[in-house]
Amino acid sequence: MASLLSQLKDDIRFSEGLSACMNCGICTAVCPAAAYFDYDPRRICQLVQTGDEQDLENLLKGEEIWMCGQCLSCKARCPRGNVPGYLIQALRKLSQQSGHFIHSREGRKQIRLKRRIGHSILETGYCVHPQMVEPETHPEQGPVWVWALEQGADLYRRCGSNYYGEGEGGLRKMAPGVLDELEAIFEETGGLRFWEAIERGAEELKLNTEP
Amino acid sequence: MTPLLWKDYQKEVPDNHYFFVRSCIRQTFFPGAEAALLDILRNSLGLDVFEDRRHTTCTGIAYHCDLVPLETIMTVIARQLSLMTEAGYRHLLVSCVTSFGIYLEMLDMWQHHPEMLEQTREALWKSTRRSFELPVALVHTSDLVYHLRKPIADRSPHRLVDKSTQRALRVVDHVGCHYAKIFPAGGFGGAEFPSVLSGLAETFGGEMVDYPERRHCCGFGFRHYLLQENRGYSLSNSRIKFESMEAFAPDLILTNCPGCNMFLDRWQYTLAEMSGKTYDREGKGIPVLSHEELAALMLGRDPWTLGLQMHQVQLEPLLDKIGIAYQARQKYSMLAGAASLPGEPSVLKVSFQ
Amino acid sequence: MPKPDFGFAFAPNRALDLSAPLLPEVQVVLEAEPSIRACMACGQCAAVCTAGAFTPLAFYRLVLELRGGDVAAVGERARHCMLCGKCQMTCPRGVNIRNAVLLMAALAPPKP
Amino acid sequence: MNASEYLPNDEVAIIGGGPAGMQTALALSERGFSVRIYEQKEQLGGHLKGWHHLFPHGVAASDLLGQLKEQVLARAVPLHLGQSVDRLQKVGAGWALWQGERPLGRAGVVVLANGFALFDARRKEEYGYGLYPSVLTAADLEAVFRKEQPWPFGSDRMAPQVGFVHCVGSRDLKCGSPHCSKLCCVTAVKQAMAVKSLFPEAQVYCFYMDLRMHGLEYEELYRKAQVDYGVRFIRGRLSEAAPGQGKRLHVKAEDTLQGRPLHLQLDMLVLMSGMVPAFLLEQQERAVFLKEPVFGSGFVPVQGLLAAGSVVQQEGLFASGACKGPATLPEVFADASAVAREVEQYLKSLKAVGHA
Repeated sequence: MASLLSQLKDDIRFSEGLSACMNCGICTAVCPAAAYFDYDPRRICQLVQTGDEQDLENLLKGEEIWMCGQCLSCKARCPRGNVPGYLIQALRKLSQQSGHFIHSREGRKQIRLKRRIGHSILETGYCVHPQMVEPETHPEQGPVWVWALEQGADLYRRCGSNYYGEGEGGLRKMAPGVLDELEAIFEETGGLRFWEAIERGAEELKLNTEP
Repeated sequence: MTPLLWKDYQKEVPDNHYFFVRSCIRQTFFPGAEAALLDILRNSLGLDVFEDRRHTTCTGIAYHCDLVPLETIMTVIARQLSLMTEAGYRHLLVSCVTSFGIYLEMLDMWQHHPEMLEQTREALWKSTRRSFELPVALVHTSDLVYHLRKPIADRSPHRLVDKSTQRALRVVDHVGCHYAKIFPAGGFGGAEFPSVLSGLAETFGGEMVDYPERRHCCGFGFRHYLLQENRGYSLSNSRIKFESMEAFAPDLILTNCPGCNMFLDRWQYTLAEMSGKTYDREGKGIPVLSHEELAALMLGRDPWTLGLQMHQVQLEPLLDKIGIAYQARQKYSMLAGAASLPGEPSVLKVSFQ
Repeated sequence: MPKPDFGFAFAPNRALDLSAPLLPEVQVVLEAEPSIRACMACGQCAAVCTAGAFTPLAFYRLVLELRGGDVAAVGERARHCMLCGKCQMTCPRGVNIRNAVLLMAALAPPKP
Repeated sequence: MNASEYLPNDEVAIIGGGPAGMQTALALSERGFSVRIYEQKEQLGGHLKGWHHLFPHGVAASDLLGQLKEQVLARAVPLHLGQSVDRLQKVGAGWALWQGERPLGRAGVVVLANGFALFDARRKEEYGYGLYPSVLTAADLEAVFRKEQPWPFGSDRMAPQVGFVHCVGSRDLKCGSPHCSKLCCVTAVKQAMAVKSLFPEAQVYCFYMDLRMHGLEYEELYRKAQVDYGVRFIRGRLSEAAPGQGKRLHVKAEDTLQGRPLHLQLDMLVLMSGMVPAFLLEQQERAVFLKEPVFGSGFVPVQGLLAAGSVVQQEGLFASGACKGPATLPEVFADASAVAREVEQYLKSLKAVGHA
C-alpha cells in the first residue's frame, strides 16, 4: 500500500497548499478556528512538512484536522503562497478514504454530514433548502424562522420564490433528468465511491460497538 | 516602483448578457433578494439575464464539508457551464459567495493544470454527453450591483442618510471570505480592502466605518454550522465581530454573502438569548442587509415583497431613518389573507404590529 | 417566548490579549530575577531537563506563559522541577534558572 | 603606474551619491583616478540623510555623513547633482551617459552606486500603512527621532504601546521579495531601545520570525534590549493591523512559541520596510537602461565569487554597495574598496591590450 505521504501528494490540493512553510504563524493569527479551538494551522503545516508516516497517521486519526472552518483567510496572507486550508482538504479526504476518520469524534461526524448534506444534493439538487432547516435542530434560527416555515409557499411565493414548485425560479423542483445527471457525475468522478468509503467506516463502527 | 495597490484594483465587469446561477442559502433564507435582483437587472436596467431551470447546487457547501471529491465538484461546475454554453452565454453571474469562490478555484486549477480540464471534459461527456466552454467573465452579483451602482443610485429616491438629521448612516461591511480572500483578482479591491460593498454604500451616501475585526470570518465554518453541537464555533466568531463593531455604533451591517447575511442576523438573536446582550443601544440589534436587499430598498421596492420580514433583526428602525415608507399591516399578510405573527424573542426587541 | 435550549454555547476568543498589563506578581518575579528577560526560547533548557522527560516542564515555556498571566498554572508546572541545575549549565544566555523556577513555583497556591 | 598614464576618457563615472558612491569615489580618487559623481538629488547622502543614529553604537548619522562629504569635498570630486542617469550607451570601450534625451557626459568606466529603495509599505495592505496614521515605517521613525515628524500619539501618552514588525516586504513571495534584507532585525532592536529610552514606561514588542543578528555586537544589542530595556520579542509574523479604539491600532499575530493567536492594542506600529531594488537594469547589446523596477525585480547581478562588482555581461560596468543586495554601512565601505581595486585592474587590462 502506498504511503500516506505519497497518497497525499496525489491530491493536487496538497501540492497547491504546501510548498515550504516558514513557521511564521501569520495563518494562525487570523484563523477563526484558532480563535475558538485549541487548534493551530501552522503546527499542522509543520507536522506534515516533516513527512513522518506515524505523525501523519495520528493526524488523520485525530481531531485537529476537523477544526478548520474552510474560510481560507489563511490563503490571503501566507508570505510563501501556501494554503493551510487546502492542505486540510487533502488531509480530510485521505482520512475518510483510508478509514482513519472513525477514530476521532469530529471525524465520525462526517457520516452524519454525508447522509444529510450529501444525500440532499442527489435527492433535491440543493445542498440546503428550507425544509431541511427544522426548527427543532435549528433553534438559533429564531421565532421568525418557525413562522416562515409555517407560512411556507404563501410567504416564499410572495417573495418571488417558486418554493418546491414545478417550473422556473428559486427553490424550484428539479426538472426530470437533472438529478440523474448529477448522480451520473457522482458515479463517474468517484463521488459515490467516496461516500461508500464513509459508509464502510460507519459499518466498522457499528461492528465495533455492537456486542 | 509604481505600486500596484489591490485597494485600487478595479475588476472588469461586462455590461450585459449574463447566465445566472442561484445560491442554496439565499433561496432558503432570503428568497426575495434573488427575485429583487433579477427584477432590478431585467426590469429597471433592461439587462439580459438568463436562467436555465436545469442548473443545480454547485455542491460547494458539501465540498467545503469535505463530502465531495474535487473531481466531482469540478464536473458539476462543468455541467453548469455546459448549460451556459448551450444558452449562448459567456458571462456567468453567481449569487452565492461560496459558489463564486468555487468557480474561481476551478477556473484557476484548469488554467494551471490543463490536464484536469481535459479530464473534466471527458468525465462530463461520459456522464451526461455534455460539453462546455469556459466563461470569459465570472461575476458575483455584488460585483454587478457595484458596477451598476451609479445607474441604480440615479434611479433611487432614497439615500443612506438619516432623513430627520441629515446625518450619513454609519455602515459596517462584511465581505464574504470566499469573495476575494482566495483569489484577490476575482473581486473589486482585492483581499484586504474589497470595495465592492463600501463603494456601494458610499454611492448611496452612507459613511463607511472601518472596525478592527472587519476581515474576520463570520464563522460559518461549513461543517461547524451544519452540526448543531459545533455551532458554538460560528456563534463565537460572529460574536468577535459584533464586539468589535459595537463601539462604532453602526446603523447597518452590509454583506454580499448569503451565509454571512443570515449568520450576522440570526446570531444577534441567539447571543441576545444566551447572554442578554445586544450590540446596539436600544436592544433591537443592528440591521443586516445584503447588496441586493440594499439596492432594492434604495430603488423603492416594497420591503415585504423583498422578504425583509424574514430577518430576525427588524429593519423598521433603518427604514424609518432613511424615510422609506412601508405598510406595517402588510408585513405579515399573505396572499391567502392575514397570517399569524412570529413569536417574540425574550431579549431582542422586535416590532410586531 | 421562553429561551430555547440551543444545544451549543459561545466561547470567548482564545487569542492572548497582550494589551493587558503584567500582573503585579509577575512583575515581582521579573524584578527579583532580571536574567529571565534574557531568555530567547532556544529550548536548550528543555532539551536537557531531567523532570521534562516525564512531566510537562519546559523552562522556556514557563517564561513565555508567565507573561500571559495564568500564574497558578505556571507555578504548578514549575513545581515539577527537581532543581538538578543542568539547564543552568547549558543556558547560553546565563539565565539564573534555579532562582527563576523557585520564584515561579511560589506563584502557585500552597498545597493544602 | 599612476593616473596620468591613462587617457582622459579613463575617467570613472559614479552613479549615485550615497555612502556607496562617495566611498567608491574616494577609493578610486585615492588610487589616482579621475572620478565624478552623478546624483539624482540636489544633495549627497542617499538614505543616510534621513537617518538619526546608527547601529550598533548609536553614532549620529549626520556625523558620519559629514565626514564622508568632507573627504569628497577635500578631494575635489566633481559633483553632478540633480542629474539622474537613466541610460548608458556603449561608445567604443566606454560609455555615454544620458538622462532622457539629454547627454550628461562620457566615461571609460561606470560604477552603479545608486543603492536600494525601501519597500513601499503600502503594498503590504493588511498593515494599513498610508491609511492609519499610527503606522510608520522604520524610515519614518528615524524622521521622528530627528524631530522632522511628530509622534503619532498624543503627548499625554507616557506609556505608549509600540510594536515593531520585522520582515515587511522581505521574505515575502506575495510581495515579490523573497530575500532577507538582513539589517532590519538589528534596526528594529536599535529603534525599540531608542523608543524605550525616550518613553521608559512604554511597552515595546518586536514581532519577528528569526532574529538575524549577523554583525559584530548585534546579538549583544538584542540581549541588552531584552534585559536592560524590557523589549518583548514575540516570535510570529504580524497578520494584520486594523483601527482599534480611539487612535489606536488593533493587531493580530500568533505567538508561535506558545502556539496561541494573540491580539494587542498599539499606539504606534513600526514596519521594518526591507531593501528592494531601486531600479531595474535592462541590458541590451550596446546600451544599458536603468528602469523603474517591476514586481519581483532583482538587484544588480554581478559576476562570480571572485569579482565584487563587475556587472554580468557588461565590460566596463561595475556595481558598488547596496544596489547589489542588502548591505550594512561597513559592508558598503568595504565593498567600495574592493570595487575600486577591480576597476583599477580593468583599466590596466585595457591599457595592456592597447584599447585605451
